[in-house]
Amino acid sequence: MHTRREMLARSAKVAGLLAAAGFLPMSALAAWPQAAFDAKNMADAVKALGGTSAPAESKDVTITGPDIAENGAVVPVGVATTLPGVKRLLLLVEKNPSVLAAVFDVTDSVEANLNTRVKMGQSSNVFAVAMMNDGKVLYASKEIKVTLGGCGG
Amino acid sequence: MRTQTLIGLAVLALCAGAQAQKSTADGIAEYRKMLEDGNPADLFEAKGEALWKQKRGPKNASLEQCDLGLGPGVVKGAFVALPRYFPDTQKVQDLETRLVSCMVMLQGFDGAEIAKTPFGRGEMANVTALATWVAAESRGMRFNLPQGNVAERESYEIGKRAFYFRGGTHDFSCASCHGESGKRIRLQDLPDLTKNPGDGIGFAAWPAYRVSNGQMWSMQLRLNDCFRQQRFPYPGFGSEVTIALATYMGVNAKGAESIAPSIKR
Amino acid sequence: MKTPHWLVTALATAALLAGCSSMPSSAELDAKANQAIKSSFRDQGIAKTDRLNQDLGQSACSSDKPPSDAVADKIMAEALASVKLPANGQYLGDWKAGERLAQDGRGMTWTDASTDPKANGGNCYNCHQIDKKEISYGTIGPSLWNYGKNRGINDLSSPAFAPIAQYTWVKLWNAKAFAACSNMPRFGYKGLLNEQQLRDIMALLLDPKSPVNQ
Amino acid sequence: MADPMRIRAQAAGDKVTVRVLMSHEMETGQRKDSAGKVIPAWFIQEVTATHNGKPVLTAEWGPSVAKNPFLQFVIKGGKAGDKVAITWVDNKGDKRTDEATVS
Repeated sequence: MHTRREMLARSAKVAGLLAAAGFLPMSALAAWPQAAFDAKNMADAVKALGGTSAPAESKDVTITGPDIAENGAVVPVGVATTLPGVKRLLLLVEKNPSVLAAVFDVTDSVEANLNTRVKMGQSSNVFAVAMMNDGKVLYASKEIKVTLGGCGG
Repeated sequence: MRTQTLIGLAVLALCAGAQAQKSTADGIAEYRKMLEDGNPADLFEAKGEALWKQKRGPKNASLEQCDLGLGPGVVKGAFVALPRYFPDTQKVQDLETRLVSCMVMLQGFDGAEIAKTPFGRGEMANVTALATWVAAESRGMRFNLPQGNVAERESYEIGKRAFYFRGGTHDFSCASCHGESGKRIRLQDLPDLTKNPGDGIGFAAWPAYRVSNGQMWSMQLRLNDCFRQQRFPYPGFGSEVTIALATYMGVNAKGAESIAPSIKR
Repeated sequence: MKTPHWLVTALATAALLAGCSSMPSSAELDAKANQAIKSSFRDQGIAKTDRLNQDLGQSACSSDKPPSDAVADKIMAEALASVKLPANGQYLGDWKAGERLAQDGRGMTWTDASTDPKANGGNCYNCHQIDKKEISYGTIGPSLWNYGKNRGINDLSSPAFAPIAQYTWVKLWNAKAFAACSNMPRFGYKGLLNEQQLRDIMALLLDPKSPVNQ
Repeated sequence: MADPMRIRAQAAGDKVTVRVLMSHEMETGQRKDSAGKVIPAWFIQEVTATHNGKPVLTAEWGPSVAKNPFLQFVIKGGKAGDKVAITWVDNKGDKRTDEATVS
């Protein structure tokens, strides 16, 4: 009997081998993409997730979030696109130690419109990225200011 | 031509200044609005409801017969009439100390042990979750604390004196920050707690989920941290000053609509 | 203040008539409140219960009514006398260090390890606007933007400098010197900030090179 | 064991808006405790959603998703009475599944 951790490690290895052999199926991402979360910038994160083209800014991708966050511990952000053929949506915080915050593998059964909340250590650009089925990588960015709180904050 | 450009730039700069001012307040308001939908306090509310109904403690009983002031088992409306005097304990009690009394009387827990437990741990975390649920059951109702009993009126008067009591290294009292309307600390608006500060503001907003540390804060913890920031020594859980301050704020908030549990910075 | 005897008698009678449910007198409530405060707190870390022992400046400012003029004058005179002016008349330090202190709200709570001023911040932005670039500022105290400039200090040799510098130093050292019940902590008098830290904050406010005076 | 999630799933037309709150520390691994020891990372790594048993969304998260995470998404072609289930798995291998009925 394998523990889940071993299973994950194993499937990661398998996925790696499959990828090397050019046989990477969608479901291989059941293993957590460590390299993408270790990436220090958007381009590297996208590359680690199998993106082959450089990210290009696009009006067809929307990032939602407040201009100012009263507290960086919880910052509501969203990524959306109206374009068809979306494979994956990402949210990244430029100045966080781990730039990549979240990856969403979407299917045709859900809208390419996702909202969550991230932590921000300081004021920073936040990126919403859409990785398309045709290999294009499109993004939008927004600066979110993080303010200091009262008293000891 | 040159002068005109300069004037134009100056006007632009002025506008930018005015806009920056406005957008700070607007930006913060927008941020708060975005967080309202999906308040993690919901998680604690659900946990509190389950705890209320669950048979627990040495006596393996639920809290469903707990009297929060409106009779055994009556939860709706109880929160907006607390603190109040309870004949069985012969004390003015706030929501949390009353919940502990019920946990002692009905479930057989050790009340002194719970009172000693740090916030967020063990049974104290359960008290907070229970308080969150009980408060939520009165959402939308208006505060109307009873003041018919001498002990309740005395509690108010002691609370008022404690509110203005200056001490500590920084000479702060509660009134230093909460004695005037229209002030803020950093960007946070400070409710004037010497009167009804308005619906869902001040006393009518706690328990609240604190975004800054991801914790659920009850009124006892709210007061505890106020005293910490006041540079005071440590107030005991359910101590007379904390109850009296709650009575003072609660009576002052008469007519204010409760939005608890809310979400705060 | 003298209360007529007949009024005292009338009040006492009214209280008696109200019977068992009558409220204690205001003085009795004061005593009960003090007792409640004593019994409600305990030592925790560096925050000991002796912090509840009030001096005159605290006790006289502990109600919704201000103290009498005589008491206020006494508090202000004692506060003024308590001030230690800086060594060698050196009022200004480094405004950059001053800005860091102004941003820092830490110190002296039961979660802080040390009472050494070096562990403390000045808390300034909690209550004051200072450098306009910082949008997260409080409004309990007045705006200090252009503090030196507005007072005519364009360079340090200007005749306006000496009196303004001294006033500001006194205000920071013991704010009660100018307002008996000031909301501002007594930074020097209570040992919250040391002389060098005060100089740095002085520089933030008064140095013509400080961003506050641009 | 982890506390239950709160899932709200509301239908409007043929779309279902799903809002999920999960009870989780989401510890980054970057913070130190009062003794100066690093608090180990502990966060949700994978979230999956199903609609009437059919997988519709998979998310991989890093430690910079906020504590007690919130997730909102919209299912196409849903209606009241449908079932929406959410499962999360964290980096310690803990997991939790909760289900809600679309209203």
